[in-house]
Amino acid sequence: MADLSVNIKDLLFKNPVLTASGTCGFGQEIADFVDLSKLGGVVMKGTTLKPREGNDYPRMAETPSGMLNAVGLQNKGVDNFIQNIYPTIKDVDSNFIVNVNGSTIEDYIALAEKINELDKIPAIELNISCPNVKEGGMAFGVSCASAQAVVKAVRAVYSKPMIVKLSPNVTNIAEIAKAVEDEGADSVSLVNTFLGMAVNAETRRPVLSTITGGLSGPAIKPIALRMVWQVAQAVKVPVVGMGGIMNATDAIEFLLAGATAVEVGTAIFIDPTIPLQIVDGINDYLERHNFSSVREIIGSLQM
Amino acid sequence: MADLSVNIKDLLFKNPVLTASGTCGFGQEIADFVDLSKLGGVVMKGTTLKPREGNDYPRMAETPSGMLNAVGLQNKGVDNFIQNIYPTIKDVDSNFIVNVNGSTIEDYIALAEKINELDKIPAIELNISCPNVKEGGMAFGVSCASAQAVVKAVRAVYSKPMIVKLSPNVTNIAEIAKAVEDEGADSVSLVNTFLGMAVNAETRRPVLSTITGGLSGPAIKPIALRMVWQVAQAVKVPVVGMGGIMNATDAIEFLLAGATAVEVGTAIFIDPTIPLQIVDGINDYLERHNFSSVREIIGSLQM
Amino acid sequence: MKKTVQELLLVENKQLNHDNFRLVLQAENELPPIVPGQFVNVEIKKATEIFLRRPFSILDVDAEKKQFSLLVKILGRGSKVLTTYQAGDKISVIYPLGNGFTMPESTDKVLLIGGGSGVAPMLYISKLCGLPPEQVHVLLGARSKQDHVDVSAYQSLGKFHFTTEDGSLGEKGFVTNHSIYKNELSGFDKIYTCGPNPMMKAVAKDAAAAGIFCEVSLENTMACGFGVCLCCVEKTTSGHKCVCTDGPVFNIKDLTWQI
Amino acid sequence: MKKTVQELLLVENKQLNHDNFRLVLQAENELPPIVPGQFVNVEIKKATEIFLRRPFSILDVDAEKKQFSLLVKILGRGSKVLTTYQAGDKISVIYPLGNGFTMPESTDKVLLIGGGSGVAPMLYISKLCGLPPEQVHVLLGARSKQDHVDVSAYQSLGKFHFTTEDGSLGEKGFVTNHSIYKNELSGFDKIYTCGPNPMMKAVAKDAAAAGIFCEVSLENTMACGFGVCLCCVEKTTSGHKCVCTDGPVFNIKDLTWQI
Ligand SMILES: Cc1cc2nc3c(=O)[nH]c(=O)nc-3n(C[C@H](O)[C@H](O)[C@H](O)COP(=O)(O)OP(=O)(O)OC[C@H]3O[C@@H](n4cnc5c(N)ncnc54)[C@H](O)[C@@H]3O)c2cc1C
Ligand SMILES: Cc1cc2nc3c(=O)[nH]c(=O)nc-3n(C[C@H](O)[C@H](O)[C@H](O)COP(=O)(O)OP(=O)(O)OC[C@H]3O[C@@H](n4cnc5c(N)ncnc54)[C@H](O)[C@@H]3O)c2cc1C
Ligand SMILES: Cc1cc2nc3c(=O)[nH]c(=O)nc-3n(C[C@H](O)[C@H](O)[C@H](O)COP(=O)(O)O)c2cc1C
Ligand SMILES: Cc1cc2nc3c(=O)[nH]c(=O)nc-3n(C[C@H](O)[C@H](O)[C@H](O)COP(=O)(O)O)c2cc1C
Ligand code: FES
Ligand code: FES
Repeated sequence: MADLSVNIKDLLFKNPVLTASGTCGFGQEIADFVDLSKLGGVVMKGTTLKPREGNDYPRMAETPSGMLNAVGLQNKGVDNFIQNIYPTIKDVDSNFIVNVNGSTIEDYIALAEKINELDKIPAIELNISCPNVKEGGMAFGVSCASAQAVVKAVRAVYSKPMIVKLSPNVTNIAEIAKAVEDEGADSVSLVNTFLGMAVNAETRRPVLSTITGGLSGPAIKPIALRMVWQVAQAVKVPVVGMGGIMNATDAIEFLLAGATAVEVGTAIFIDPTIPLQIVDGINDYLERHNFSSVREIIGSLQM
Repeated sequence: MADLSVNIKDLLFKNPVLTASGTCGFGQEIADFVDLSKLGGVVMKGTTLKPREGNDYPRMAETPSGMLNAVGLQNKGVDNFIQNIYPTIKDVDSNFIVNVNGSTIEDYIALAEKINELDKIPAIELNISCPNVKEGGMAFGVSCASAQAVVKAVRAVYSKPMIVKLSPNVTNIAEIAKAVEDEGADSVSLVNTFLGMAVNAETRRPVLSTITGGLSGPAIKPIALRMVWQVAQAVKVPVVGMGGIMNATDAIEFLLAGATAVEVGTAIFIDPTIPLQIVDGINDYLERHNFSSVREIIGSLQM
Repeated sequence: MKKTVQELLLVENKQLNHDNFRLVLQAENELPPIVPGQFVNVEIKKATEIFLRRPFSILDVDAEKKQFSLLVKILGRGSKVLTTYQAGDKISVIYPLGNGFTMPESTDKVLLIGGGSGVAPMLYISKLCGLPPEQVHVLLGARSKQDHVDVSAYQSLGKFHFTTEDGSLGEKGFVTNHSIYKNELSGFDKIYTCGPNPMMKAVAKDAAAAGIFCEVSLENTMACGFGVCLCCVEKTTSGHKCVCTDGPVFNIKDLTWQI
Repeated sequence: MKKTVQELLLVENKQLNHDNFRLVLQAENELPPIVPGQFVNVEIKKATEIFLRRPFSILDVDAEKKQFSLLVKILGRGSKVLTTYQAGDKISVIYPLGNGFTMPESTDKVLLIGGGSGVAPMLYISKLCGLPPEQVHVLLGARSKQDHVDVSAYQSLGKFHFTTEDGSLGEKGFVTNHSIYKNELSGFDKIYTCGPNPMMKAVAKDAAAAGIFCEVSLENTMACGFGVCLCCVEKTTSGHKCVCTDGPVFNIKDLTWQI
């Protein structure tokens, strides 16, 4: 067994495989399929200050090797999380990370303050890249100035590891990564979904109630991998890579390109056992190639 | 038979289906499969002022529902085009459009001047979005200022319809479309390929000789469709849509979203008869839905 | 019941009519309890263009043989390719999914209304509800005779009624035009239905008017099928609910249908 | 020759050894002339993850039956799925593609060297070259006996020699270690080869040193197969050439191999 552990600042992950926000509920929803304690971490469903009903149905469209979603951050709000979800997860031995979303900077601050109080939440993922909400969301993530403003404000109230989740819908993602690093982000995670659209030619209407939605799945993997590679070269903090990871080989590609850890999202819908298959697959790969630790391959792509 | 004709300025296309640059050679290469005179137009392989050998092998990687290419504008240069290719195409009854590429603004000007002299070339496609060359290419297409500079310079020397091909690797493609429209572009075409990357996990090396390449094919269709829809709302000039079109339904989706015409690229590699199948399929669709002209459905998406 | 991802063996693929097929799947281990209305999410690998799984209701279970069956109607690309699978092929399914119908009391007289691929869960209820045949009426609608599947294996379980839009089998019209529906609706204690939305809405409206307990099984587009993507929502009186976990079966009084 | 896209009928899929299969395809109309070294580009639809076609050399042609065959070796996902196709399936192919080998003069003594899936065009040359068997030597290399395919149907066409890395069939070692290669190379007028690049480079080096005419058939990754994508390039003395149209067969003197 190779050493699979990685860390972001002082936070240790027993392996580099996390489940991505919005694709694994709060963890319990996939517990039938996956022993959560075998995962590096669980990034929980996006949480907001107030409850949100999310967008109208239809919220989903299948696309070639991918899907569009327009969930719109449906969730019961942070207080419900603290009262009803937090108690159920705090004894599971894994890193449960809260994915934090705001319409305003004040929202982010209020959320981060509340999460900061939760002993067993070792980190937050600051989502400044949700393409499916009218206010806030991706708007914060597409310019350096607005991304920096959010990160700076949250940094002032949140003391544990802060991962900032970046939008791929930008000209220069490395620039934004550097900007948030400068404001004290302990890590950046990327990519969130690409803004896309589906049309029903027969009805001559958009498929999604919101017209546009977020594209995820293997279709985006080549772009996500390129972005992770660019960002890993631009920043010093650890990078969490994601976008279309379906198996261990995909995950290893991200690690080689410079990701310290990966998140698995849409793949869970196809097969919720994939995250653990990836953990095993990474171990096999390391043994086959005579590496004793996964850290040896991070960013080791040879040019 | 429905009326399939569309126009860009005073240039008439017998139908809205063109083949995309870099995917059909100069037309002759697909003549075994396709009667070129049945196409709306043929956008020929990217041409530069001087001959280019292109990038080293490997130049291609298959990806989920798509492919990366790093051809790097291999071509024999504009003079060779004028001497050897132009004479062979000028009697074919279709719109043969030259796709023009420069490393500098001067290159673009020199090319446009030469092409302007060719009677049977009714339009150019100004490529400011090639991701596979070290100089120029995409760099021009990712900021409003540089895009405007090229378009303005070419406009001064080129009098026929000028289509400007936009890069999708930007935060706000509608803004760039508007910028080039303001400088006199008669049409914008989009999208060119997305910058992506492939890694061979076993060899721990990039698959492509150039590390990154351009992603095309159905994988990108949802993003391309969204961009065409955004651009069509932002500009008044006709939009030529492309990105992952594999069949008539895909093409119709782009027309509904606001494209006046479409280009078919990677699909040709899978089946070079697809462009003509799309022409027939659009006609069938129009007849089935009782439209007498394709122009009735352009931009007719109902919200 | 614990959900699992399993590779099952296809032991039979029988074409029932021009666009309906019955697929029988064989598990290695004992099957979990499966309630009528529950479904499976099927991976369709033998096709270039399919990415997500496709949900299908469970038609019947043979616990002894560790087998269950699906009724697959060809709708689009995925269902079409699925019907080309052959005995001996392996198919990955996630199951059992969804809540299932509330089973009737022993004194209830029930009406099961199925249309299109919604026939499957209705047949399975007729088998599992444990009521004497005279308390079970099954009303099945289709466009034409050749769109109905052969239900003779179930016909001893209840009284079967058919409608076709062209009158080629049973009474002419929609299910809601059938004489038993028009004349005897108030005699039923519970109505269960699965089929096209307009049909279910028409039924729901009449059931609500008559004050009859009514459960509908909704079909919408799903990405995961087990409650994590939040894509399959239906508006209910208590907000958005997931059809894959809170449903697919809903009591009409919890829905916000404008009926 | 005009290239076309055709849906062909798979009439036979015969497993030849653990990872090699012979697929026989049937056209509706008369086949175009097909030269050894030419190839077809095959669409593999029965797999979620395959997007591009896959190129395979033509192994043999039966013009009368309007059939030709391919030798498919399982390498990755596409070739694996292709070998699961069954007689009766339809397969879309684009063909005939590529230039093909320069056929020998009637007085030539030729050496055909095949390794791995490169065996296919070598066998086809042995049949089409029109030389008496004593002028045709076929040298086939593989890792082990079970990696060789049965070539008995071709053995009357020339003198066959085998090597295996473990000595389980023919001489032990690589093709370039075979006695006929080491001792009699200079007796050949033309060498044709197809197989792994290292093998072809070793052969090219010796052929060049001995001043013998030598053609190699290159395998690289292709997107289109008919000359439009410019992805399949090989560096030649006159710049980048497309393997799919200018090749796959090249005379070694036109290549820039460092040998
Ligand atoms: C809980 C549940 C149980 C089901 N049980 C059965 C069953 O027992 N037998 C059966 O034959 N089918 C059943 N279905 C429907 C079945 O899932 C769809 O027919 C199938 O997913 C269609 O896939 P496809 O690839 O053939 O069609 P696609 O090519 O994906 O779609 C064809 C067209 O149908 C639309 N569409 C596809 N799926 C749905 C859907 N679920 N709701 C609304 N529109 C849709 C698409 O938007 C598209 O326009 C059930 C669905 C659900 C949600
Ligand atoms: C002109 C030509 C003729 C050919 N003739 C035959 C033949 O007669 N019989 C036969 O079995 N095969 C032949 N091949 C090879 C065949 O095309 C590949 O084995 C096949 O494309 C592999 O597809 P796959 O999906 O199985 O592998 P993939 O999963 O696509 O690839 C598996 C691994 O092999 C590498 N790879 C794939 N294709 C190639 C290639 N062409 N060159 C170098 N590396 C590659 C990939 O990068 C990957 O690492 C020929 C190739 C060419 C170009
Ligand atoms: C249905 C769905 C819901 C999502 N919800 C969230 C969310 O709440 N917060 C967030 O940061 N990302 C969300 N994402 C984005 C994913 O976490 C991930 O960034 C993206 O899907 C790319 O990875 P993948 O291709 O592996 O899915 C969601 C994605 C999907 C498909
Ligand atoms: C192999 C290849 C070569 C290309 N070369 C050019 C080019 O020379 N000039 C250009 O403007 N676009 C070029 N493109 C981009 C296509 O014209 C098109 O914009 C892109 O592929 C998206 O469309 P598609 O998904 O239908 O292929 C090339 C694309 C491919 C795949
Ligand atoms: S389909 Fe994913 S939550 Fe219901
Ligand atoms: S494979 Fe496209 S040019 Fe050769």
